[in-house]
Amino acid sequence: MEELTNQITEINGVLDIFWILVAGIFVFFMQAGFTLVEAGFTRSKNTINIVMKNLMDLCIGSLGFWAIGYTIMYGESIGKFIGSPSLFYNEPGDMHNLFFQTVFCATAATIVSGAVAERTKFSTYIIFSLIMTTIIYPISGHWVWQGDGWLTELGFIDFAGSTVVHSVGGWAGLVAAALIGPRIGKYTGGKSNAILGHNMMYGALGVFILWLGWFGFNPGSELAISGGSANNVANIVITTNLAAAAGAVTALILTWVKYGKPDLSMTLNGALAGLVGITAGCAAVSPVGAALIGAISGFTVVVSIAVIDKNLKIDDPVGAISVHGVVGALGTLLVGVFATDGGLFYGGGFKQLGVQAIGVFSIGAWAIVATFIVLFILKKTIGLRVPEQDEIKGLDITEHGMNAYND
Amino acid sequence: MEELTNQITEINGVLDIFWILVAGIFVFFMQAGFTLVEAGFTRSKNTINIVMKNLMDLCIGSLGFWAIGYTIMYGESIGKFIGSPSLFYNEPGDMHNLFFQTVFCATAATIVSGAVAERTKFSTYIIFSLIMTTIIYPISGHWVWQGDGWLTELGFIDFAGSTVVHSVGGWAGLVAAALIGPRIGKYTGGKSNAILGHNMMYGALGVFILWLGWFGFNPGSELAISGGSANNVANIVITTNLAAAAGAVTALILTWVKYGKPDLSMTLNGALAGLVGITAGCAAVSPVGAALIGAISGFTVVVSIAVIDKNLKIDDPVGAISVHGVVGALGTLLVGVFATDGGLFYGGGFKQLGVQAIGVFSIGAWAIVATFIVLFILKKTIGLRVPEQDEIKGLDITEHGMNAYND
Amino acid sequence: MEELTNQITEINGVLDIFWILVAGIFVFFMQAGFTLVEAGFTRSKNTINIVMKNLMDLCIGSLGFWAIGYTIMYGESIGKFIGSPSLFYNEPGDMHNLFFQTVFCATAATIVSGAVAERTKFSTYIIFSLIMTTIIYPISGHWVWQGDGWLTELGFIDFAGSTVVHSVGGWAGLVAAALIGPRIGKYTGGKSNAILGHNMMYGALGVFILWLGWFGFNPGSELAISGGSANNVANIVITTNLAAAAGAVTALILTWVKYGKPDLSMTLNGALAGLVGITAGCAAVSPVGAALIGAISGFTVVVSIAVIDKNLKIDDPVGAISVHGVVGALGTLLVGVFATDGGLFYGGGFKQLGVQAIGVFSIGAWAIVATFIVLFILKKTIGLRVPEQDEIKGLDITEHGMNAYND
Amino acid sequence: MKKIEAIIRKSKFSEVKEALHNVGVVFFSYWDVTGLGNEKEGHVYRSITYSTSDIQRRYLSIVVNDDFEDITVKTIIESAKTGEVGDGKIFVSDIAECYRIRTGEKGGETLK
Amino acid sequence: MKKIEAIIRKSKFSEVKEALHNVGVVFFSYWDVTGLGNEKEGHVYRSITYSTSDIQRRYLSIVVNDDFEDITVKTIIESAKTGEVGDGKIFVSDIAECYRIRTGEKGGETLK
Amino acid sequence: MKKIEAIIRKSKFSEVKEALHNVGVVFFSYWDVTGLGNEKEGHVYRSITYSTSDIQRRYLSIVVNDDFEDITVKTIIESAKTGEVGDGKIFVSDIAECYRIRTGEKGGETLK
Ligand SMILES: Nc1ncnc2c1ncn2[C@@H]1O[C@H](COP(=O)(O)OP(=O)(O)O)[C@@H](O)[C@H]1O
Ligand SMILES: Nc1ncnc2c1ncn2[C@@H]1O[C@H](COP(=O)(O)OP(=O)(O)O)[C@@H](O)[C@H]1O
Ligand SMILES: Nc1ncnc2c1ncn2[C@@H]1O[C@H](COP(=O)(O)OP(=O)(O)O)[C@@H](O)[C@H]1O
Repeated sequence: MEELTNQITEINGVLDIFWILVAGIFVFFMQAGFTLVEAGFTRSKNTINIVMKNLMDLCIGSLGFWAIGYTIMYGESIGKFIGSPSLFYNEPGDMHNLFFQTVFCATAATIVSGAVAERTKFSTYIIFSLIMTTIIYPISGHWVWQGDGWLTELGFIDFAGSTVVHSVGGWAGLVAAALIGPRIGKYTGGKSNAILGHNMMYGALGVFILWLGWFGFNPGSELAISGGSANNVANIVITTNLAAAAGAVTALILTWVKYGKPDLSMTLNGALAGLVGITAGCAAVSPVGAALIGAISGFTVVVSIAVIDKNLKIDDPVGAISVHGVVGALGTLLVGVFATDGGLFYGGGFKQLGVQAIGVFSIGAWAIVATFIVLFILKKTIGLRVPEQDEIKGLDITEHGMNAYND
Repeated sequence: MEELTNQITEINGVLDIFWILVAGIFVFFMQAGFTLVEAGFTRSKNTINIVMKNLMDLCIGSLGFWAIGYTIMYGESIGKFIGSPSLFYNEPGDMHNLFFQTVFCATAATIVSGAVAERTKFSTYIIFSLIMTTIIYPISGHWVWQGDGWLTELGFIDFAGSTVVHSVGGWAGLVAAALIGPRIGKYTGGKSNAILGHNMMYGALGVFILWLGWFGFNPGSELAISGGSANNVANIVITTNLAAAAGAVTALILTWVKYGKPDLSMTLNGALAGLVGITAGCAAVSPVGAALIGAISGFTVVVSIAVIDKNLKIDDPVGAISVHGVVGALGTLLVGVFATDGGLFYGGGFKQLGVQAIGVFSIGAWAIVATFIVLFILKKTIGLRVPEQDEIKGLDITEHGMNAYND
Repeated sequence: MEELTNQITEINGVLDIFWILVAGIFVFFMQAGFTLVEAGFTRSKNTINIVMKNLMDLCIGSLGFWAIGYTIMYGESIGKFIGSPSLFYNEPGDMHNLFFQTVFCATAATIVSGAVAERTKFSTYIIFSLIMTTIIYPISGHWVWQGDGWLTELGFIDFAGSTVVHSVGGWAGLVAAALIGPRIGKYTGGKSNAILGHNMMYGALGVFILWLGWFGFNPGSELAISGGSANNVANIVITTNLAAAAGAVTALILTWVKYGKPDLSMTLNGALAGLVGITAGCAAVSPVGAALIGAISGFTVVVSIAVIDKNLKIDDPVGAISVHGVVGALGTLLVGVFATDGGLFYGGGFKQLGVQAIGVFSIGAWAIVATFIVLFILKKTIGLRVPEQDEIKGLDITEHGMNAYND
Repeated sequence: MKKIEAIIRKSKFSEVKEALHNVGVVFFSYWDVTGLGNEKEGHVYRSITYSTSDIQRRYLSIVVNDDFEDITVKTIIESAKTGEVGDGKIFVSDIAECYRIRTGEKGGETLK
Repeated sequence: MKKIEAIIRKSKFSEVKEALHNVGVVFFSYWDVTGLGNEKEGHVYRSITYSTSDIQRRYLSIVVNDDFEDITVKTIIESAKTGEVGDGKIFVSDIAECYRIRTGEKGGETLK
Repeated sequence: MKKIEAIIRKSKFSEVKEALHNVGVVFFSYWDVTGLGNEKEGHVYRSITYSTSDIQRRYLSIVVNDDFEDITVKTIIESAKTGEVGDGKIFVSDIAECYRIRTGEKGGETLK
């Protein structure tokens, strides 16, 4: 009898590991999605450079997060702020978690590459990427997801990482894009110029792949599928899908009304915004709530991209700051509004919303300050930007000695 | 003891949900496959438009099917013909089914976009897509898959939707392509002209992705994996794979013999035809039967594309009518021939074949009539086609204000 | 009670089948990855031909391996050297294995297409592919994986096929590339000329897809996930990922140091080398061991590509011989060094290493001799190469009557 | 012999080609260029409204014998015209000599 | 009327375009070509070190009235120059006649 | 100075390039064009048999001093010829002036 109970417990454990691995594999594939979106939304002369950055932050993240980052994030808590680091993690019964967290970490890192595309020195990016995946991301991640972190204790809800992953990446991107400065020709005579992406099909394929990956990202963050979790996972799949759809439709309508034509690149950003926006609350809101969060996210991203580009004059070629930073923060706040248990619209008052705001703010501050310090030092030492002539010629030929497209 | 039995039952439930979700995720990815195939098989000046249509029918389908379509399809049957509609479906223990059915619905919708590519008004397509996913598809789906539908009762077999999904999409595409008319320059002086697809690599990648997605589509339609279903699922994976392979090889040989050179675009269509053809009978036939169905489908699709294009003079840029409509119907009929239980070749006589014919015919009629009415109204109101000059310039620049490819 | 025990046994069986199918689906997708890498690394005028070859070896492999290859590999052993063949395999409880092994077989076949790209006759390739998937691969596979093969009995370890799959493909590619000879213009005046790949984005996307597929390839080769296997699978996911990352980083650094610029195409090969290198030992080594194997593989592939190209003057457009043949063999040997149980570095002495060497050598010899015989006969009959003028014009237009890219 | 270079709207190409064909001008070469001229196109990309005069055009290069000059020019003007700004230009210049590679022969005969 | 053909570095194009604009030369056509000249670029691809003189260039074709010839040439030389080998060439030739398709009018007026 | 424009088969390009190199013509520009001529290619696409005379060609533009005209033309004819219909054409015209951007110098010297 006990034997049987043990076996059943073991089966449930197997199911959870199985699901976490499959979900992690889908999340892994998001790297291809990011690469395609970023390459598609930028000029062909910088394609190899973008691929290289995305590939390298995955590789460096995989190695660095395993080597030290994972324990900084999930090691025994030191004062609720940081985990006890240890080297080269190797805990036989926990490797599925290491994998799942690794691909999340790589996601946070790769977001930055979009915001700084087409002008950043490759070596500088590599160094930043290493610090991002081993220090910046793990520390704030610890606050929320380790279990003993100070934000967990406050009751902060960020189920799958609208803030922990996306807005950390987004804010780091904001600081980086601002410090590095706009691409040559982006702003002339106080006017923002359009620099067209070179392949919209890549952008679209990338978004399809990201959307697919998000079915690992959000539902996988249940970190289980046995027992009652199965239905939770299914719920999350639905909220995720509805938010993405609503985000895309909203962005489509908004650009159609505002600019006269339905704009593909904004609609794609709208879908991504819906996905980022629902990430925090995917397990806490109803399908209707999810659709609304998606719609709000889609609306916000269109406005935010315009404001950051034209008013703040920060050059973010792919909209990473808006999609991941702004909408990531917004989505986290909206949990306080739409959570069926404790949300403002469900009679929960402002309490949860307040906690959400604290989390969004403190993690944002951390990401901004940490990134600023790192990049400031890099700026004073090896520099952030490629030489002007290299930028004009394109980073592919100058940094990597080859064009992406040939006969 | 009972406790243990309950736990085991729960585990089996978890397994089924888990599998349905994973399968659904693979089916979701088919959207990317359709987009790539359609874009690759058409001209570069219409790429953004094609992406937009595919993206939007997914989004609209996701929202519309959840909002009302799912209950029209699966709600309590009203006279065996339609489900009782209710709004914004939210049944905590059933969300995995909603997801799986949503991605099927999106598939049916997206098939149409291929048949009408390169000339259809975007707004018209959007409206049609909404009606397709909330009314046309759910109603005929109800007849077969709800359990109480009139075709179910007759004994009609369409395991994964050769007819319910594919041929509905294909027939809708037929009516739409006929009503909208051929692309400018397609037929001159009574002759059919070749209009080359702009990127065969997209076409091929799309087919690989679709093939992948079909491993969710067919085996997932078992709607379970626990107990004996596991072996059924594995069987279906094999029948699906063999039919695709046989379809591609047959199309290759046929074009090689008939036109002197092995034609990639037809071979790709052959693989898809094999997949569509086996969809109805994937669980009912043997591996040998599957390979034969695949071969027949591959053969048929090559002939059908030629006849529709050159004899009927209906302009279907990607072959959607033949692949999904004709072969979908054929595959459904072939169940009556190759089903190891009840098929003509297995001593079952003509009974099953007759039932299959009734199903194929009635659902085809429904799809054709319903599509005709909707498009006829749209034709008289907002119109179906873009202006001639816009079509010549390309829909990307005229409908969406941008080219897909830039420097 | 017994009933319950049976049910639990059944559930474990379901879990294993489920996992094998999902893993197999991921492996299937590697075909798309290979196609993209090969097409991206070669010239645009041969794209259709490359797609066709990859598609066809999948199709022919699927049909041929089912028709006879599977039983040659896994049928009852005849003298430890070959399985008892039987036609059209159809064992209801074993179809998941047939599927998993089919996609492995297709992988071995498809490797060759890269090495012989841009000059080989399509019909010749098709015939070779059929022999490869029905005879060459199954026979050596039998030695290692059937359970009674002579190499199994020796204690040879090749968990997921560094040698059984990859180096068989690689050595076949070596013989084929050498027999067919270099592309026109590759070697002039004793100098090796660069022939640039036409689309690095395809190459990168292909590598991401292959990496994804490897999460089915290696962990799936556990052939179970129930019970203790779950943790094994998770371990393998980690070793696989770390080796890939280390391979890419090492290749990046090496090309950066050696040639002055970080070269994308070599870095991509480095990631693949890491994956191939870890394939044999993924279940036998620690994470640190995996990272080291990956690094050694990444280093080796860069050197090997240079040597094969410039010293041996064998023209391998995509580096398939080095990635799959050389690194496949190396990775298999390294199991004897890094296996935590019995490896040289873990106090196990040279015994395992010796056994590994026997396996690597004997399988390599088989692949080389068998391929040589087949190609020699084909050379004397229908010929191996396309006519010179066809090669210059490009195989797409001459062999398939169409260009891959149009307006 | 004259070389007639015409820069036309891409969307007018098939009409021009057919018209030229009808008057017996069936030998020429063409490629795509970007043209700057009077025409401006307004676009929006990611919320930025911009107007560009860098517009895709098709460039036709036709070498004809002198007696074909007028009909060629006339035909292009008629078939490429929409009346809107941006219809393009035609430039005529002299060709000193002309060879057919296949035969090595030279002179106006090679243009027939 | 003169046709001024300039083959310049792609990376200098926006400067040249702006400079021409400033002197009132706003009508022209351009496309990308590969140029062989004195300049060589060294590359490495998959361990093979090679040097190529097949370098991507931009080709500008500008038809102007005779009085614009000098200023156009001068402007291009100034704005396209880096002083390194590979800056490119300018070729000037005669145009016999010139038409505006939109109106059918001909002569130097059409270039304004 | 002469401008020699040659429209050749793409598949003959490397031979032509090498042949020109051997006679000392190492400066030129080239790009891909579509040519309409006597040659027709038959194809099948998705069951439709069609024949097209829109064939991809390579366009070479070579400016040389007058004394190089003959050898350049001769070399191209020899190296680009297959004897089949579709080998292409060579057109020669006058260049009035010529500048090297890097130095600003003008005249035939810049072509050496
Ligand atoms: N002087 C010129 N030199 C070269 N190309 C020119 C010249 N003028 C016009 N073109 C080409 O003709 C195209 C159409 O010219 P545009 O001025 O826009 O229209 P229109 O001729 O109707 O006034 C331009 O985009 C450009 O490609
Ligand atoms: N005689 C020529 N005919 C046509 N194009 C030429 C000629 N000479 C140079 N070019 C073009 O100009 C480009 C630059 O010439 P190059 O000789 O490299 O530099 P520079 O003019 O500074 O010596 C070449 O790549 C080629 O495209
Ligand atoms: N009059 C012309 N003007 C411009 N290009 C031409 C002309 N005649 C031929 N060509 C170019 O030369 C190519 C080859 O010519 P074609 O008539 O097919 O062969 P051939 O010269 O051997 O008779 C054509 O495709 C076209 O690009």
